Amino acid sequence: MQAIYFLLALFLLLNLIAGMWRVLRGPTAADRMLAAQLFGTTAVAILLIVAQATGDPALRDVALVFALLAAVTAVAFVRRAWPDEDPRHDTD
Amino acid sequence: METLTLLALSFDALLNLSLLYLAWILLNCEDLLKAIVLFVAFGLLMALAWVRLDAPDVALAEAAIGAGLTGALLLTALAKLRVIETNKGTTQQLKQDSENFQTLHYMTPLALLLVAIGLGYVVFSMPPISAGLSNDVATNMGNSGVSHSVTAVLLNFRGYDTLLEMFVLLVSLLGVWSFGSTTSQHETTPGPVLDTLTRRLVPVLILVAAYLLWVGAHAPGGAFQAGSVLAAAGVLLLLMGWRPGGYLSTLPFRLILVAGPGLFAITAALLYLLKGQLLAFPVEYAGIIIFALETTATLSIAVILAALFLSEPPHSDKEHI
Amino acid sequence: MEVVFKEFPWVAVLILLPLLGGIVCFLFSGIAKFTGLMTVFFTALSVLGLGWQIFDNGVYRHAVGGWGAPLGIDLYADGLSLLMLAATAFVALGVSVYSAGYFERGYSTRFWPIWLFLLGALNALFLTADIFNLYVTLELMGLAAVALAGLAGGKNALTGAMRYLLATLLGSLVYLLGVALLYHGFGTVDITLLAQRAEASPVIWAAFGLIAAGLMLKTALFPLHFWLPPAHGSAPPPVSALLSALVVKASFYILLRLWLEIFGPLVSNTDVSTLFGLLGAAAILWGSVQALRQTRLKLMIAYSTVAQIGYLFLAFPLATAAGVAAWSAAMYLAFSHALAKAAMFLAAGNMLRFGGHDRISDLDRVVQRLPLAAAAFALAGMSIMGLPPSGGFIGKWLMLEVAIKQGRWEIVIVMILGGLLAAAYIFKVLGHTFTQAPSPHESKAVPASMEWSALLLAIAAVLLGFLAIPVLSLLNIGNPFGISEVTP
Amino acid sequence: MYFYALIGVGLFSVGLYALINYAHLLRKILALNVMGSGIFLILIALAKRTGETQPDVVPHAMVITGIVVAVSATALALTLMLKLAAETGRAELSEKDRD
Repeated sequence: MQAIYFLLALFLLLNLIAGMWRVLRGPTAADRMLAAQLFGTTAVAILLIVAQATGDPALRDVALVFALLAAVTAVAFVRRAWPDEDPRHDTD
Repeated sequence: METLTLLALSFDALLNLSLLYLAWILLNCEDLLKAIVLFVAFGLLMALAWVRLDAPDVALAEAAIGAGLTGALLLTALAKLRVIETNKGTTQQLKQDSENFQTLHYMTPLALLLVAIGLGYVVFSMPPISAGLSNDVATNMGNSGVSHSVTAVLLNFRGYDTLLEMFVLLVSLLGVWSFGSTTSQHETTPGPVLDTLTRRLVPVLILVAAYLLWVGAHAPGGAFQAGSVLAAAGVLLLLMGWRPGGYLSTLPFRLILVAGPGLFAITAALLYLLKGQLLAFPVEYAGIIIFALETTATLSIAVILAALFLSEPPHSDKEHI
Repeated sequence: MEVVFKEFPWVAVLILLPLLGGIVCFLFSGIAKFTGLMTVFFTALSVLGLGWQIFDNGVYRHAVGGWGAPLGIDLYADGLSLLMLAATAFVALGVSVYSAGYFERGYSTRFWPIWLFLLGALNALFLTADIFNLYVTLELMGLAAVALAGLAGGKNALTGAMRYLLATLLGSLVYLLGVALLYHGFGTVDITLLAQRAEASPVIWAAFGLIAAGLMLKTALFPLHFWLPPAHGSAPPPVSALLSALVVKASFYILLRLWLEIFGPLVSNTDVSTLFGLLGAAAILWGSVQALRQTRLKLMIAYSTVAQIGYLFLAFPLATAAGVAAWSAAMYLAFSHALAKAAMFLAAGNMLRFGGHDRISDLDRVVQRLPLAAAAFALAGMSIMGLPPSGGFIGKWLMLEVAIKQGRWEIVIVMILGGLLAAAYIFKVLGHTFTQAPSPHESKAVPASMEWSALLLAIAAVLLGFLAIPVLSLLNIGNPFGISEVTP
Repeated sequence: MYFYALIGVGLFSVGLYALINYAHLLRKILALNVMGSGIFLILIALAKRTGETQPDVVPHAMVITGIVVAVSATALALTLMLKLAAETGRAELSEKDRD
């Protein structure tokens, strides 16, 4: 059973690294941020699986904070970096 | 069992190599926005590393501060920087950032490589088994007033560090304020999606912060993690265009800012007068004292971090000469 | 009464009073100046109390929280800490009185809380026996110092502050890595326990290299001094005084403390000491020549700090054979430099305020119209040059004596050259202040408190020359330099 | 866990390289943060050497302290960078005023 959990976690990590490729490639900032968000979601999944595998409930708290803060970062991105994509949009 | 070790090992190897690769790319890519997004991703991977190293408390702090708040801070700073550069007509400079890189000395990478090899050797030369202070911590847990060891170290055994650290936070806010206001951000009205998201998210963040504070006495969590999650709620409100306005300079607000460090210092002084020893919590009251200190610290940390994010001094127009 | 004095927790007052005073200043900006002055006054009194305490009872050790090392953090005070605390108290008093007149309302409310936090950080730094706790105090001190350095705003001050921030953060991080290696190598962060457990090993070497590099950067030892002149030269004068007199010395104090207790006996002493000595000598010559070349008074004083830091490092090669004498000389120099340099920056601030500029060639007729500032500058200059009977003279004399006894003529020559160069750049300024200007410049009144605080600090720097015996005997309480005697 | 500590060394070195090599202040601030993460990784990775399942928690507390210090310093540095850019138009330290 443990092995299956770890296999899953490893698979998700590979997914995460595939997502990294998109962050690196872009081409737009939004692509990168979406991919980074995918990171967050995948990381939450990894945490939950590891929590199950090791029986450490604290990891679920970590996953919870992860999920919440990922949303905050996403909002920060939308509010701060988005206008940059559209030169006609005036930030000030 | 064999496959399990193998799987764990490959997981670690993959995670480690990604960390190093990500760090390299984020520090050397041309586009600063890309660098920041990669930094947020880097923070996420760091948190996974903390989990693998059995440090859930650090993982919580990293997820909240390292990946979350620092990311928001960096994104905001970059946005403001671009506004400044647009106003000053220096936008070109950012795009040509790579051309402005200082000339690469051949010696620097070589010297750093030697340093890295030396440090790596030192790390390997460490004895394979070393208990550190884990036995001392275990022996004294009963007298610490809490049952979670990291909280015991932070608030009791090494509480003096934490006391000073609260002042580090406060001093950085005073520093940010003393530099005067930077370009202020006028938020556009949020769309319905963002608006709804915020309305749902802020109460959840507050709830989670309270939970982390409470759980810190016996499980991973505590004032710093709770404070940063609470600060995230504040950051979200600020991002939506909410502004404290003149409220920042009122006495009650200032009292919240200093409550954490202040109460900590006063407790230290009182205990010295009563027991002749700095920060020596009486065993029977230690739990309550620690909870009181942590609660005020959570509030102060949250407000200070949110104010750092806003980074606008109160009364900036009046005092800025 | 005497019992109360001996038992009173002066150490707790020294650390907590400035921190709490800073909070009060922040909360009630209307009484910030008054609270600040009171806090500094009572903090200085507490140094006196602590001095009495450890003079009678010997070294002071206190286990915070009652845990004791290695689990908890220990506070520790001996003659060396006392000397640094005393220098801090003197400079703090002078600079605070000066600042009360210098900062106008808006800046005053920003200055006082940060300054009191800086004072608390300095006191905490001199009183801790725990290398991780030292890291926290270093960061508190560094961030407060950067905030003060950038207080005035403007391109130069902000550039200086930014450079300073990057240097101080890098220094702290490198120091922290050294602490991490020491903890994992020997299972403790307490200085005394580390001294017992540590043995020569790759861990010790790497930790020493990192800690020394980080602290050399923070102390602005040549060639890592690049950040100091812009930061100290463009901060407000009272802040420059604090940075040059105290903050730089605090990092040197840590380096010295760790060298004496942990590293000195372990890492091969002569090679490292020689390197420190060489860098010190280079700092003296380079800093003095640069000071001589400056056209702005405050930049000149800042480069003079780079040079004077060099003297402190000359003690390393001398101490291998005569530990107590060399270190006493270095600390005496550090003390008198703190007083003299603070006085010098404050006097420069007065000239700056009076004439609206600090171009050296344009300082004419200051003496006639600002005699106290010129006197303060001249007296402080005496101590920097090392003319008798000033404190600087005693410090340099003690060090020269050690060098001559050991036949280290190269050190003697460097010291004499440094003294001559210092005389050159100080007399250059004094010469200009005595010149008759064809027409007097526009001038702005300087409050008496600013004039007198600069002068009194300068007088203290000179008077220090008469106090050699009591100061040296206080310095040796707890035998802080004793360990280096045992090593070959 | 030695592997993690080695990666910590790597992060420290990569950060130091970028700090020295690049002029842009935002990049320097990122570099300092990466260096910090490297040090934290070394601290925590070596804390696993207790020989038991439970790691030594004292470094964990130190790292939490360090993370809070890092975010304070980052906030201060970013504000200073913006003020400097507002004065000079560039988020870089010019080479001219280096001595």
